[in-house]
Amino acid sequence: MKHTPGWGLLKGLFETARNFVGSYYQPGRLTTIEYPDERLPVQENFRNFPMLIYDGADPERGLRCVGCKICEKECPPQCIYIVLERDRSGKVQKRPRLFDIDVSVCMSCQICVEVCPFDAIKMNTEYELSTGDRFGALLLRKAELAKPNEYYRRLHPTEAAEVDARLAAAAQAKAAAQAKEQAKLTAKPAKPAWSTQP
Amino acid sequence: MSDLRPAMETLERIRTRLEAAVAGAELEVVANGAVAAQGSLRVDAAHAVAVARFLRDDAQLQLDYCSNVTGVDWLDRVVRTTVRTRRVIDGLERELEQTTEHTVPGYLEAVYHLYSVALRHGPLVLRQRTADRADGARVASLTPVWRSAEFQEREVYDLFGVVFEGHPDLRRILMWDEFRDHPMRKDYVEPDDYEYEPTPHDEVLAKARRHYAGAGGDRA
Amino acid sequence: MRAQAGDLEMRGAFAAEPHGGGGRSAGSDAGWGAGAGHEWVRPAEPVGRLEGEWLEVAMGPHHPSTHGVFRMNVALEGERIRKLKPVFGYLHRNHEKIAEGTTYLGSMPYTDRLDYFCSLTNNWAYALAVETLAGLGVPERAEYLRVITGELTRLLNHACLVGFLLHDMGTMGTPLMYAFREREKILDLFEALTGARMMCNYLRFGGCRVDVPAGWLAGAQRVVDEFPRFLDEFENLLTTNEIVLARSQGVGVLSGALAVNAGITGPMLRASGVNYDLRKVDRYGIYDRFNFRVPLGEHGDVYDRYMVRILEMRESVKILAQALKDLPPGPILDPKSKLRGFRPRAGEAYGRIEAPKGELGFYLISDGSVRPYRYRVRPPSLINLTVLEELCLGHTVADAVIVLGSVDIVLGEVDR
Amino acid sequence: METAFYVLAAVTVAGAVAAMALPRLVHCTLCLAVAFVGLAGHFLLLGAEFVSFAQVLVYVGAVAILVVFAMLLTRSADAPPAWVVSRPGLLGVGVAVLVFGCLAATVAGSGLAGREAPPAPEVTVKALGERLMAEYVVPLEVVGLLLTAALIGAVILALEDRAKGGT
Amino acid sequence: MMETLDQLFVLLKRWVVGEFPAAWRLWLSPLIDAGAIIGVFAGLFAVTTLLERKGLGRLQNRMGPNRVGPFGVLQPLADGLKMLTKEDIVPRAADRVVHFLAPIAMVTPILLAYAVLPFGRNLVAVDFDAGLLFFFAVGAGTELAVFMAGWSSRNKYSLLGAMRGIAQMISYEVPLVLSAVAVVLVAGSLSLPSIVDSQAGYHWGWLARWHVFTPWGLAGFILFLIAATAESNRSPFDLPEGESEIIAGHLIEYSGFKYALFFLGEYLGLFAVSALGITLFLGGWQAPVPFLAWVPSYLWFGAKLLGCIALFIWLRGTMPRLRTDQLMNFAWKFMLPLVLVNLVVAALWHGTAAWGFFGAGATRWLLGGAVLWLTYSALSHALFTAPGRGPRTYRYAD
Repeated sequence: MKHTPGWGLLKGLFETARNFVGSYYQPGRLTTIEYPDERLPVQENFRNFPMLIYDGADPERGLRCVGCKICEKECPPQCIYIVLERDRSGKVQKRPRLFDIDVSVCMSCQICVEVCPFDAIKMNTEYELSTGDRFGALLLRKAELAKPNEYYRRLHPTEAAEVDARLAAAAQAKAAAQAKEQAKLTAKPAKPAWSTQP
Repeated sequence: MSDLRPAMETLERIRTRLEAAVAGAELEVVANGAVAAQGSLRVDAAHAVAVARFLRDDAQLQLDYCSNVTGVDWLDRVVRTTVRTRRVIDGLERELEQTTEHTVPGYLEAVYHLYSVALRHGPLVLRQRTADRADGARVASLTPVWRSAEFQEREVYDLFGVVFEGHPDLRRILMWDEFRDHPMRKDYVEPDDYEYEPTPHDEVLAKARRHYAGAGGDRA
Repeated sequence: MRAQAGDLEMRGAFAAEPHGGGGRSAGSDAGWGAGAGHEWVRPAEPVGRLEGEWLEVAMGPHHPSTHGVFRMNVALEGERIRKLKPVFGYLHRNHEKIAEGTTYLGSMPYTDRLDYFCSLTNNWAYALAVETLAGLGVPERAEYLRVITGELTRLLNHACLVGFLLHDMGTMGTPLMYAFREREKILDLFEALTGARMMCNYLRFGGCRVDVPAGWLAGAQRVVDEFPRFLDEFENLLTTNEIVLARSQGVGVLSGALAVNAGITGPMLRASGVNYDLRKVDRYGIYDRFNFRVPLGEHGDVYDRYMVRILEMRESVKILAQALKDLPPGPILDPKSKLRGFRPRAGEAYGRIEAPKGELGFYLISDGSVRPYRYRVRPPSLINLTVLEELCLGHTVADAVIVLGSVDIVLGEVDR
Repeated sequence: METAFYVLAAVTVAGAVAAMALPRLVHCTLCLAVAFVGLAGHFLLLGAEFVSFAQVLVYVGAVAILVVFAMLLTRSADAPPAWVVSRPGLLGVGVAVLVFGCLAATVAGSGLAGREAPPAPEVTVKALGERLMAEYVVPLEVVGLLLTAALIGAVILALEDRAKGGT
Repeated sequence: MMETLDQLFVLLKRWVVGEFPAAWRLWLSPLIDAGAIIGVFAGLFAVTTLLERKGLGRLQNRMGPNRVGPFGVLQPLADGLKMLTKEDIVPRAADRVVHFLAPIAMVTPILLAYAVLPFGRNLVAVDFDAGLLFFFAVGAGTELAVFMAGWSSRNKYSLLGAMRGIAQMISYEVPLVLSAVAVVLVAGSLSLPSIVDSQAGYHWGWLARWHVFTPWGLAGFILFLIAATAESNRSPFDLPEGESEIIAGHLIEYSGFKYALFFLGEYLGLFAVSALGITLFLGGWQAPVPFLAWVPSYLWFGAKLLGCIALFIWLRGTMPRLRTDQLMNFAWKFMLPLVLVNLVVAALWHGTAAWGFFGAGATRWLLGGAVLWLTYSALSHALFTAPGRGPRTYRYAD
């Protein structure tokens, strides 16, 4: 292969010139966007930090979380902290009193979502969380973590539809079982406090 | 998967040939309980270099490539053996359970994964065991045979405290030179002297409080 | 310099080989077999020089071209390097110890952070090791997804590495920006599939975490189709550029024999003319189904390492095209696998794959509990640095920078 | 013009004195360069443009740089020696004073001071070039040859040194 | 009218100076010149930093700065403010005096060099008879500045940078001067305005008589450009800075205003050598085609200067950096012989100027071009080709 010295440099110059000109009319070349003015659409699968899902209107009562602490145990960087609710007699309720996630520690791995048997914890896509208060504002409390199911449906429509269907099926099965039970015993069943029926 | 690869000799055969080739080498085939069931060959430190050289230069093996070198820490184990004996006590035959405890002393291991680039087979897992976990934690360095072991043996030395005799440059590699302990040992205790990143509800926070209370001032 | 004299002698075996003769069988390709009995020694400490006549410079840990917090202690005579000692550990976080304290699954997101350019291949290597340990199978569709994401990872790693290498040569970041432009497209794909751009955490033992979303395959196809155009641009810009040729040819020559002995893997090994690609050797996953070739260098210098990566990207594009075409429907997770309470039988296993940087291996010992008793990463970045001193001795500071660049390290993996 | 002369003279002399007096070699070299520039200014004042620019080009651009480069290569610029008053140094001062006295006495006694300065001839670069290339071409070539020989000699010496001490 | 516009600045200055008493005029005239030069070129420096960042951005498929002001035009202002408000750090071990003087020693000679450059018709501060020599003489001062900066910082990298810088500047001064000598030989003058005058007029009424349109001029211009790039430490010859190797070299310990001065000096140097190249080879302030001769001369000069700057930016965005030994080899083994041959070709061209037969111009062109091309290919073949060098083919294994 005959190689004329200097030709390679000229080829390189031509290539950069083509990129220079191309950057003005070929939109595929400029990958950057002007961030605060324009934003990329958030991908449906995108995950950032976890959130807690509640059904209905009341974030306190509708919370799906039953405080089983599986996520706390499975969380690789140990950023979840749960304290269960106790009633007046000191009996442990199936509801978290404290549910904190330290997002300065969280590594967005989604393992808590995967291990949760109640579909109570899901991934949020909110990414503009920068703050000056490193220790306080990055510790998300239950109130900040709780998001309505509608919000979840908006963020991850496909996944949410699946979850809703699954929950509905489970609820139906449960209702059927309850009806059977009721028919059998005719006693008034106590409705569990953490019931997630909408 | 493995059937496509040219097969290597069995460990037993290799052991037989090695015993013939390297006089006096103590070799043992260590079984592996996992599904992979890939056994390994344990060699004593005194003959390790000779064995390694044979493995590398033997025409049928040509294990010219040492992929992975690592250490494993086995703590002292208490082994309980329960012996049931029938003995006649007071005229009655009774079943007695006698539990004896004895401690299997812990040791450190250096594990080498060998492959052949030339013949495209492998791996052969080679192990060396130290006498104990303290002063006797010495094995032979195989860096003269495979250069690739150089940094990895240093790492094992650094993190496990295994001294590789014959290594040309045995220094700490990941930890700093002044560091005292060997952090990958199973009985390693974290020093209480670094800057904590206090996170609420964390044992780290409690630790940080304790540390800085001791140091005279609560930073968290 | 003594080791290098040995190199020359061994190179004879390689020089005798016909070049451009296409593939050769594995057995006959072993030119380094002639090196049996040869002892590779580290370069001796130079003697016979007055103390203080050399300028001792610590390049790093905050040097712009050490690709992170890596340090080379060099002794210079003028600008010639007479001594070079790498210093590691600035990014050490004892990944292995962390992994021994968490569940098998809990380590998966940590593997993302080893070589943070190639989280998907890291996942793959770890998943492969656990699957070997526990005897899990992988459904066909998951295997294909692994190949697709793995090869995309290879594309983005090689593109960026070549960009970084040329940035080290002083191109003001132009090739790097072109590489980042392409990388951005691939990262968009990763984000759409796995939810994160770099810390993908996508594979699970016995499969993958989620199936591809609608329209993803078409997007991937588009990226794969457009990628060769980028490679052409890149080659126009640099492959015949006289300055690149002058800077990279004959610099940092590594002989095949030394490369094998020093455990060099990946494109760096193949640039030295050794045909050893785990995708061909181990045929892990379903790599035996794809038609691709392994490019081999013959000089083992920086230019060969650059070109081998460029050519490998072209081969990866081929693999991707085939995989995207053949992707079968089906489940993506082995039904035997479970997220919680995963307890493999006691024993040990070693799994390795051809990561973009070289052979990435995971060595696991299980004691039957939920946590691995021993968890070891074989980091290609670290082991490929074994010969750094040999490659740099006698060259200048400027060469050391590009030699390091051509080794392709990520400090997250070197220091772990 | 008078003022300019005095300023330049002060700079030149100060530079020269500092070049001798300062303890650090690097400072001396830099002051020497200042003295050279001052001299060039004098030439310029006298209307000798070409000589002035050549002075800067050769002495600042080449000689001073050469010294500096030598210092960089040998790294003798570090570690300033302590201020020493040695016997040879005192002797040197004595000799310098003596020489200056002789010269001053000669100049003062020559009656040069009283003479009217002749009008400076208009020297253009063209005229200079023609002189050099026509009238003085042989001396010029000889000087060129001499310098080339010196250069080659220096290279050979340096090469020998490297062959002896190099690895 | 156009004449007035062309001479606008000359007339303006004459008028301003005329307003003052005669005793002041001698001092006022150079002061105005100096003020104008500093003002205009400092402004151009600001514009160039923006152009460079925008241009490099586009070359690299980025946007470039676009946040400060519309399209980022106020970016230089922001940069300047940032530079001025930064802390001035002097290393403890540094030689404080020399460290302080180095940036001044960098900028002053370069500003002096502008005194002899003709920016337009009659638009030159001082018309020295040996103007070209003056330009190169003051240029020598910058080498000392690089040394001062590198040595006084007491940093190993800066020392390496100073060594590289001095070696490179000395080496490339030779081809730079020699390529200019070819022009001097043909023009018969060292005065820059008269060199511009020697390129006045048009062949056949449309092709400007610029030196760049002769074989020796074209080669000389390219060689001059290469040497000028090296002299001004621009990529691909930015070894003294060598950001990826020795981390900005001699500038490593400078911050704030001092760093800004170095930056300014570097760019002013770039403009100065570009302006010299324009004066020597591109006809100075002359219009390229006769029908555009009505455009004011300084605008032509400015346009050519911007063109040169764009070329430098383009080169910077494309080229990797050479290595020290390659740089030296290139200067002494490649540039120097070529520049000497170019000198011979220029002499031949000058000697055959009297040829009057039909096609004499073409014959001279072909002859000169052939000599230069042959030298070029012979040199490059001897120097840059070796077994195993050059583009390669690769084998594959299945």
